[in-house]
Amino acid sequence: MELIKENSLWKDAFKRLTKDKWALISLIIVLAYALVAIMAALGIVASDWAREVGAGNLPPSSEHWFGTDMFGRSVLAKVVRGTQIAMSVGLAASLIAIPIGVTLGALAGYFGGWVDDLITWLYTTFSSIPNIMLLISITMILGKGIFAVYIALGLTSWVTLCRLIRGEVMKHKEREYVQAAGAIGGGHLRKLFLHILPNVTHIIIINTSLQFQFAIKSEVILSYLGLGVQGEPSWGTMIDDAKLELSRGVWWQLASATFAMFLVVLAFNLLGDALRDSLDPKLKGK
Amino acid sequence: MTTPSLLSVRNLVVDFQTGEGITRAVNNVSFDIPAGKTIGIVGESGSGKSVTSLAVMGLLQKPAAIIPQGEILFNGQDLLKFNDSQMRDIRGNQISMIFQEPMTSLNPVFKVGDQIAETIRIHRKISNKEAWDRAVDLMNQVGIPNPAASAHKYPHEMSGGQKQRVMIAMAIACEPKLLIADEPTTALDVTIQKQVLDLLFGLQQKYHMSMLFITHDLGVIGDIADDVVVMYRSNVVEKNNAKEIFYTAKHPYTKGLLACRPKLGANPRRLLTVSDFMDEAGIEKHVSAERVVVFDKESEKEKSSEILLEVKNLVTQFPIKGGFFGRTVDHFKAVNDVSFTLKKGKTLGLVGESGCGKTTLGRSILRLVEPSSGSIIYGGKDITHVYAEELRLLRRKMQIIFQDPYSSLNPRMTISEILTEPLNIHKVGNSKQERLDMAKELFDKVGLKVNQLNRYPHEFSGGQRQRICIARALMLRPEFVVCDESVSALDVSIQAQVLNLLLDLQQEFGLTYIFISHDLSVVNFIADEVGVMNGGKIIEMDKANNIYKNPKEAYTRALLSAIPKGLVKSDLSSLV
Amino acid sequence: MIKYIIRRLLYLIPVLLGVSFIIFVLFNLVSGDPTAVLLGKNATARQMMELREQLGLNKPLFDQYLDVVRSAFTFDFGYSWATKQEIKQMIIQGAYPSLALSVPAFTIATILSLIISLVVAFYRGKGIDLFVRVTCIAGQSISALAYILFFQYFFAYKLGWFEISGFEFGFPDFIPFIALPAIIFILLSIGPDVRFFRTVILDEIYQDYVRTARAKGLSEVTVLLKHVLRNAMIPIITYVVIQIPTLILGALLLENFFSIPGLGGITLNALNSSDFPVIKAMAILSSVLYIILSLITDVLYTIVDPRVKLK
Amino acid sequence: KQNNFDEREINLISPEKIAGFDPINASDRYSGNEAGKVYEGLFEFHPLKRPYELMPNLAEALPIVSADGLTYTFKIRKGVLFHDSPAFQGGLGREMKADDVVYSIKRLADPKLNAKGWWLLDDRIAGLNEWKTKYSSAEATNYDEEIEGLKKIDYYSLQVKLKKPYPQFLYALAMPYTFIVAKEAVTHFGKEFLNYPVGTGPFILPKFEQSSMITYVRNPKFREKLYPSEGEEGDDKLGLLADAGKKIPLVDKINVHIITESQPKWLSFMKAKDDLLEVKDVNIQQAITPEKDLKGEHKEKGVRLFMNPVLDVTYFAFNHEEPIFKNKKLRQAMNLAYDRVGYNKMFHENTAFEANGPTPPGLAGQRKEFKNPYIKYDIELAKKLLAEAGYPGGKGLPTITVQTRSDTISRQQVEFFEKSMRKIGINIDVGMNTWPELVNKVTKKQHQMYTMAWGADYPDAENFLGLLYCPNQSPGSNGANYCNPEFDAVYKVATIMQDSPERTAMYEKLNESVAFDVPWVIGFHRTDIYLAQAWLKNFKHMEFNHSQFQYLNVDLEVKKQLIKKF
Ligand SMILES: Nc1ncnc2c1ncn2[C@@H]1O[C@H](COP(=O)(O)OP(=O)(O)OP(=O)(O)O)[C@@H](O)[C@H]1O
Ligand SMILES: Nc1ncnc2c1ncn2[C@@H]1O[C@H](COP(=O)(O)OP(=O)(O)OP(=O)(O)O)[C@@H](O)[C@H]1O
Ligand SMILES: [Mg+2]
Ligand SMILES: [Mg+2]
Repeated sequence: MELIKENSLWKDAFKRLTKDKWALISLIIVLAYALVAIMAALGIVASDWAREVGAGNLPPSSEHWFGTDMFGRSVLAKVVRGTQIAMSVGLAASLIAIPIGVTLGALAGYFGGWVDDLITWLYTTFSSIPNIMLLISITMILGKGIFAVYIALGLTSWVTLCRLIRGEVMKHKEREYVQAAGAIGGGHLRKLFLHILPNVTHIIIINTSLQFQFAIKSEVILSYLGLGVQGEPSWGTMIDDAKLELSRGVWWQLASATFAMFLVVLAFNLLGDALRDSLDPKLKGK
Repeated sequence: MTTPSLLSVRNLVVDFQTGEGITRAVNNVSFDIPAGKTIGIVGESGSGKSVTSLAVMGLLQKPAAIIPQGEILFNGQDLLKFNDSQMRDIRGNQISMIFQEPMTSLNPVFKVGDQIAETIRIHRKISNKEAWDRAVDLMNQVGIPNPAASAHKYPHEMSGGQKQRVMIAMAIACEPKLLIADEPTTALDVTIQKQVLDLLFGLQQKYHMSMLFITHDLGVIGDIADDVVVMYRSNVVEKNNAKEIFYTAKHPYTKGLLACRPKLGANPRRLLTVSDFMDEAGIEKHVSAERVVVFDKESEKEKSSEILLEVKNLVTQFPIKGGFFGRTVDHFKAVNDVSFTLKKGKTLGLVGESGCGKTTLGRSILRLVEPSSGSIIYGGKDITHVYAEELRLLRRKMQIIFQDPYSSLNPRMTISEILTEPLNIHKVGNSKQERLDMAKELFDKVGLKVNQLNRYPHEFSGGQRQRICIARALMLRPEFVVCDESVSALDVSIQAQVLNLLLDLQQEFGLTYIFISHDLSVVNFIADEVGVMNGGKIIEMDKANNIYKNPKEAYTRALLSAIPKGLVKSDLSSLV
Repeated sequence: MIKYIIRRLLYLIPVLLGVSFIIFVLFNLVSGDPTAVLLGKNATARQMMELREQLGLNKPLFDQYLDVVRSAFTFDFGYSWATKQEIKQMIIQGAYPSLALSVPAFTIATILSLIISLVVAFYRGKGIDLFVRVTCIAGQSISALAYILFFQYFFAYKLGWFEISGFEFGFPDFIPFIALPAIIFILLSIGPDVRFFRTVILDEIYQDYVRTARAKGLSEVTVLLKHVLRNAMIPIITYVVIQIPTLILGALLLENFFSIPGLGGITLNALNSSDFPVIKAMAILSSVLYIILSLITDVLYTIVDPRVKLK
Repeated sequence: KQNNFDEREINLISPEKIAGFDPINASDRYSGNEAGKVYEGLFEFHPLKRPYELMPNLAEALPIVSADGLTYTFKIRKGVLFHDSPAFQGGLGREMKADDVVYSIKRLADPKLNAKGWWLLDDRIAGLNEWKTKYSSAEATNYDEEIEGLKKIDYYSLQVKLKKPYPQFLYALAMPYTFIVAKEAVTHFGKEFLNYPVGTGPFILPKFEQSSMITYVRNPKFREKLYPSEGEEGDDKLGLLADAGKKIPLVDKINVHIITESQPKWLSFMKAKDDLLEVKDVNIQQAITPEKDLKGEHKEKGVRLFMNPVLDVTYFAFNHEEPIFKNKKLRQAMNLAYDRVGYNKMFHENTAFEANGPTPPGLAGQRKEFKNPYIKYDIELAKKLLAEAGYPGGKGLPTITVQTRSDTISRQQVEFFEKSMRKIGINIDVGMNTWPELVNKVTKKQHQMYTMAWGADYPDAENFLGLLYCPNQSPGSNGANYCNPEFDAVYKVATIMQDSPERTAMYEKLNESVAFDVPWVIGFHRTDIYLAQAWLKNFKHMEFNHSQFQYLNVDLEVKKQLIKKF
């Protein structure tokens, strides 16, 4: 008998992922952003974003690639710094929304009955209140700042995921492979978490990729409403500044922030799709 | 053949562009279909039957499918050279097709009447009204009860058999010259199978259509085909007149196909399989006479008397929801007052048409569905009400092999994960490696290659998947196994292998089976006792042979008569 | 069916209770004392106290909550604290411009996206497919602000094709005012829409029944438009209808920049002057709308998909 | 929609949404402006004369004031009619009488209404507070009950008794809060009154609706009121006296566009959709050159520039209840480190004036020659003082959070402040707040510092010095919670004195004393910048401009000419 190497869904999901060039590029982009974010957080890069590097509102040039803002700060530095905010907002929001959404959705879908009723009620209630209202009020309550933004976005965006997961779990729990798991003596937890959940990961993945862009974009709106991040340059505030700058022909803040956003959103989209496909063994090799 | 041929396929080759590279699905296939005649294509799953037919229809998935060579002449014109619009005039008009999967091949959101009428409207200049009437008329012809009303139904409101009839009506709507039927009956159970076959045959006569009939079951073809084309591993291995083939099959694979279908008359110890006639490479083997000796089960199996399982007045019902707040208003008795006893080491067969409660009964016994009343005594112990922990221990002794091998395997788990899971749950074996080894051993025993262990379910053929399910069921070394339609979904050739496997395992581990199937001949082959189920009740129960020789219930007789005979004259000895 | 609808409408009760609770907690308990804002820059301590009394902010919390619940079920929202206007009137007056903008924009956006995604589905796997996806995402990631500032400057001011800002009541009159914001609205929503519709449609395209349709001799276009689309409708409907309540709040940025006196502005003002009654009204209104719409969705299901039965 | 030349209409902009037309709640300048088109008060400020001069409007003349300065006797102008309205019998507006004045003032005190303007008369008129408290718990307020401090003598005259001298009283009667309303209208329209303004004013608004435009038409029954024939010298050169002696109003129609965002405001003025534009922060750069001259491209369209100092002051208030800010040297250091020049350049295009004290120039109580020693930009001295304060290089000083509003400009302004402070080692956090939050933080004293701009309610230094008067501390207008006994003592006396050199001297003393005690990081007195189209006539900058619009005129000929250029 020849020896066979271990492998698991995620292992060869990754193997397959690396075969798809678009996915790979996206992955690299996302990782790059993450890296930048981390370095910014650790103060390795752009720690001196607040320093004046030249006169105010200088257009892009050889020494200031992205130009400077009204205070003569390097827009490049601000974009980099903003990356940290954007990524952390996306991450935190997802880290809050996904556990809540998945667990509640899974429980509701799997157990049905009053559990389902309760959870359905919960998310109906939540989703029936206008998102923007929740966002604003929560940020108001928690006081301004990045942390409030995390919570607000997290708490407002678990709903969609919850609904989706619930539906999928309902479908899957009827499948024979789940009953088979029961037949060999598997308990509820095993059925739910080892059997059903792996079969709905793709939804979580896609949702996360949307989650990220939703978070990043909401940060912009919140900044417009003055509820955004403070004392730190964020893409949101940079775009918000444009409101006053564009009329003076100062376009580079807007442009750079927008481009930074576009790139990462695009990467997340493509990566999300690719990851979903690679997580589906059926599409192996396709 | 003297009659000018309507369709003639000349050295057709079809390749598929896949991630692993190019795979050849059809290799150099040629055959002719004379006007008004029926050609049957037989061959195991994956041999290229559907692809061939799709090629004729010009429905192959572009760009995945490539046709490097060959021509398909229809009335002398090469269809492969036709452009899209030309092809559209042919499709559904001159040539039409009935697909393998009646369940999914109809559009769920349109009335069946409309779906039939649509075909007509595409090709005939007639008003919607006329088209509709024609559709109703067609539904009448294919024998759908009260067509005028049924035409307004949606697919999900019809039974499998009726759906298939709608597909047929759709196919013959424009009185095509050629009708392609791709395994029109595999998905149906015997009784319906029979009706559909008769219907197709009748229609073919009536409209003087030529027909290309695809199946993996020679027995089915015997009744209707004029000529038979046998495909094996994407090649045509044998062509012959239908009568001839049954007497003078030349190619070992064909012989295998003929031999491996269990016959009601005979009770071989094991079934012959294709592999008995040829080895992997396809080289013919000589069949040892010992293998085909007919024997009598009674004398063969040692009389065991110890009762393993006793079921008393078992009732399992499903709530019917309704009322204002979706309360349960009534109950549907899927299993209705069933009682029987089963001796250790024996096999109880359960037959009955779809929906009669076989599966539910099987699952109730294992407490996968909670029985509503009655009692289940296993090994002298009443297990009707034992609780979770105890139940989990019971699972080690009682196992089930599910009806659908595919959907009962988690698509996102590798086979090794699937096989070792039971061991993990019950803490059998102390190391990962040890468990893996146990898995390998059994995997090997069910005749699969160990190096496939970390593939995913979809990467196996139907037969292989079924073996995997069996292996999983046996991982915990159970003493009692419920086999729910374990072979209905398989080709006859593979069916035979699986049946043999089950028998061998029973010999080796002294297993006790409940074997569920709607195919009497299969049950008759494997079971010692047979219970005939109808509407949740066991209406007749007796020794297998008795049931077959003198059935008491009319329903049982109906079941029996439905079994396709092939050419029953042919008997095995003629093969050796 | 009727039973079902009634049952679903009864479902409003628990939801409204929940909503009024959340709203109450968020705005009454946690956000501070409104009186200072309401009384302006020269407010005296005594007056603030009296006002608090008048607004019933000294009542026990539970009673205050009950008031919220009461107005949630009676739909009697009373008068705004900040503008002293009758809230019913404010909403009626605000709804008109908001809807005048969002309804046409939303409809066009949806239809347009549907067409685009059908085209994309038709050329699936080809270059144009990827191109459309990328452009969609590009469109998505450009901030609404950018669109507004640029479009207003360029199309309204420089080219003078549209009104710069403002609104006029009455049908044909408001068109020049809402045209530009509507276009921006459409640009903003096409991105996500197409992305979603495309996936849904592609999911259907590989089904068996599609092959059957082709086997009848139908053209690819008919197959897409008739067979595929109809089946893809369910998820699409859900996706579309669920968005509608957000329309009521109006496109906040758009309304602000184009001086459209809609509900978005009203809500924002309310939030900016802790005008609790108005916030409450808006929240309750949109949640009622939400429930009713999801009910409509379910009913629509039964129309597009005969398999769905409402019990 | 095309400009029309047959109608004499002018188009104005209101940068804020208008809530309603009840004068007693017309607290902010913009609702005041709207109310001022339909309603009138007993007095108004002369549209041309500067410094601001009160002139009788609905009052026939200035009142007779008793020697003790407590009793005022007013004569009411005869023949003033309310607008026609269904509220009156026959729908015809009746004559305005003394009762209406009494009623309108009482409304301000009505406990049921909780008027925003109440502070103006709080504890001023004899018996009014008592009346207020008496009915605060009662079912309905009884207006018929006589108040000794507020008596009608006959139809056309009334008498007001004050509790204590209130020199600003006449200003109060020129403010929108005290505009005259008709009892019938109030009772007839009830809660909807604020949407059916029935005044005596030059323009009519039949019904007010939340919309993006408010349209007023001239009041055909408006009394014989003439355009003033003298003003500040130079006014005639500016053509401001061209219409002297003509009957006002001079236009048939006023459209007020409500536009809140700066870009559309600017664009629609530049497209000649509007005749007058108040130029704010961003647009300043687009309007004027660094030399504070109107940009060429506007000049050639005939646009005119108006730049006038405003009676206001901006400041970063310390919360004096915070221990660290008890440290005077720290306060001084922060003042010195604040780069006012840079700030002025960046946010005001150098149009603002560094404030020497709370009181803006142009008001009695502000000596031109006085220079505040702490408003110069002197990093070195600042560092020195900071060290003396006990925080060398900012060491040991906690990060200070400055609360501000959450709009972009406010954010940037505090960012700038932050930058200045960092230069001497002081760390600043920007705290952004929606308006309610900011107000709450201030009134609840939950702040270390906050930014504010105070605009005059009336042209009197008292209105500014009050910002530092201890009894006014939060929730009052003294959000800095600054308490200084000597200051308070002087203030108390000065504010009840009639205008006089003595009082002026005291105001000056107050204004300058705080310069050394630095209760704030003081900012600027800003400049109002207006752009007016060539065809808009008679516009002269005016601080309290709610009554100004009736004097405006439009020259359609010029408009026809120039409109092509847009
Ligand atoms: N779209 C496809 N892409 C790649 N390979 C394919 C595709 N369709 C069919 N094949 C391959 O072509 C071969 C023949 O398939 P086909 O469907 O004709 O088998 P079949 O004879 O119809 O089997 P069955 O009896 O199960 O229908 C199989 O090996 C299958 O894997
Ligand atoms: N979970 C369920 N809820 C409600 N009804 C059910 C459920 N499962 C099965 N039934 C009904 O019980 C009856 C028996 O079902 P069962 O699956 O046992 O039939 P079967 O004999 O196995 O048919 P087949 O041969 O098609 O497998 C059917 O009418 C089915 O509709
Ligand atoms: Mg096939
Ligand atoms: Mg079954």
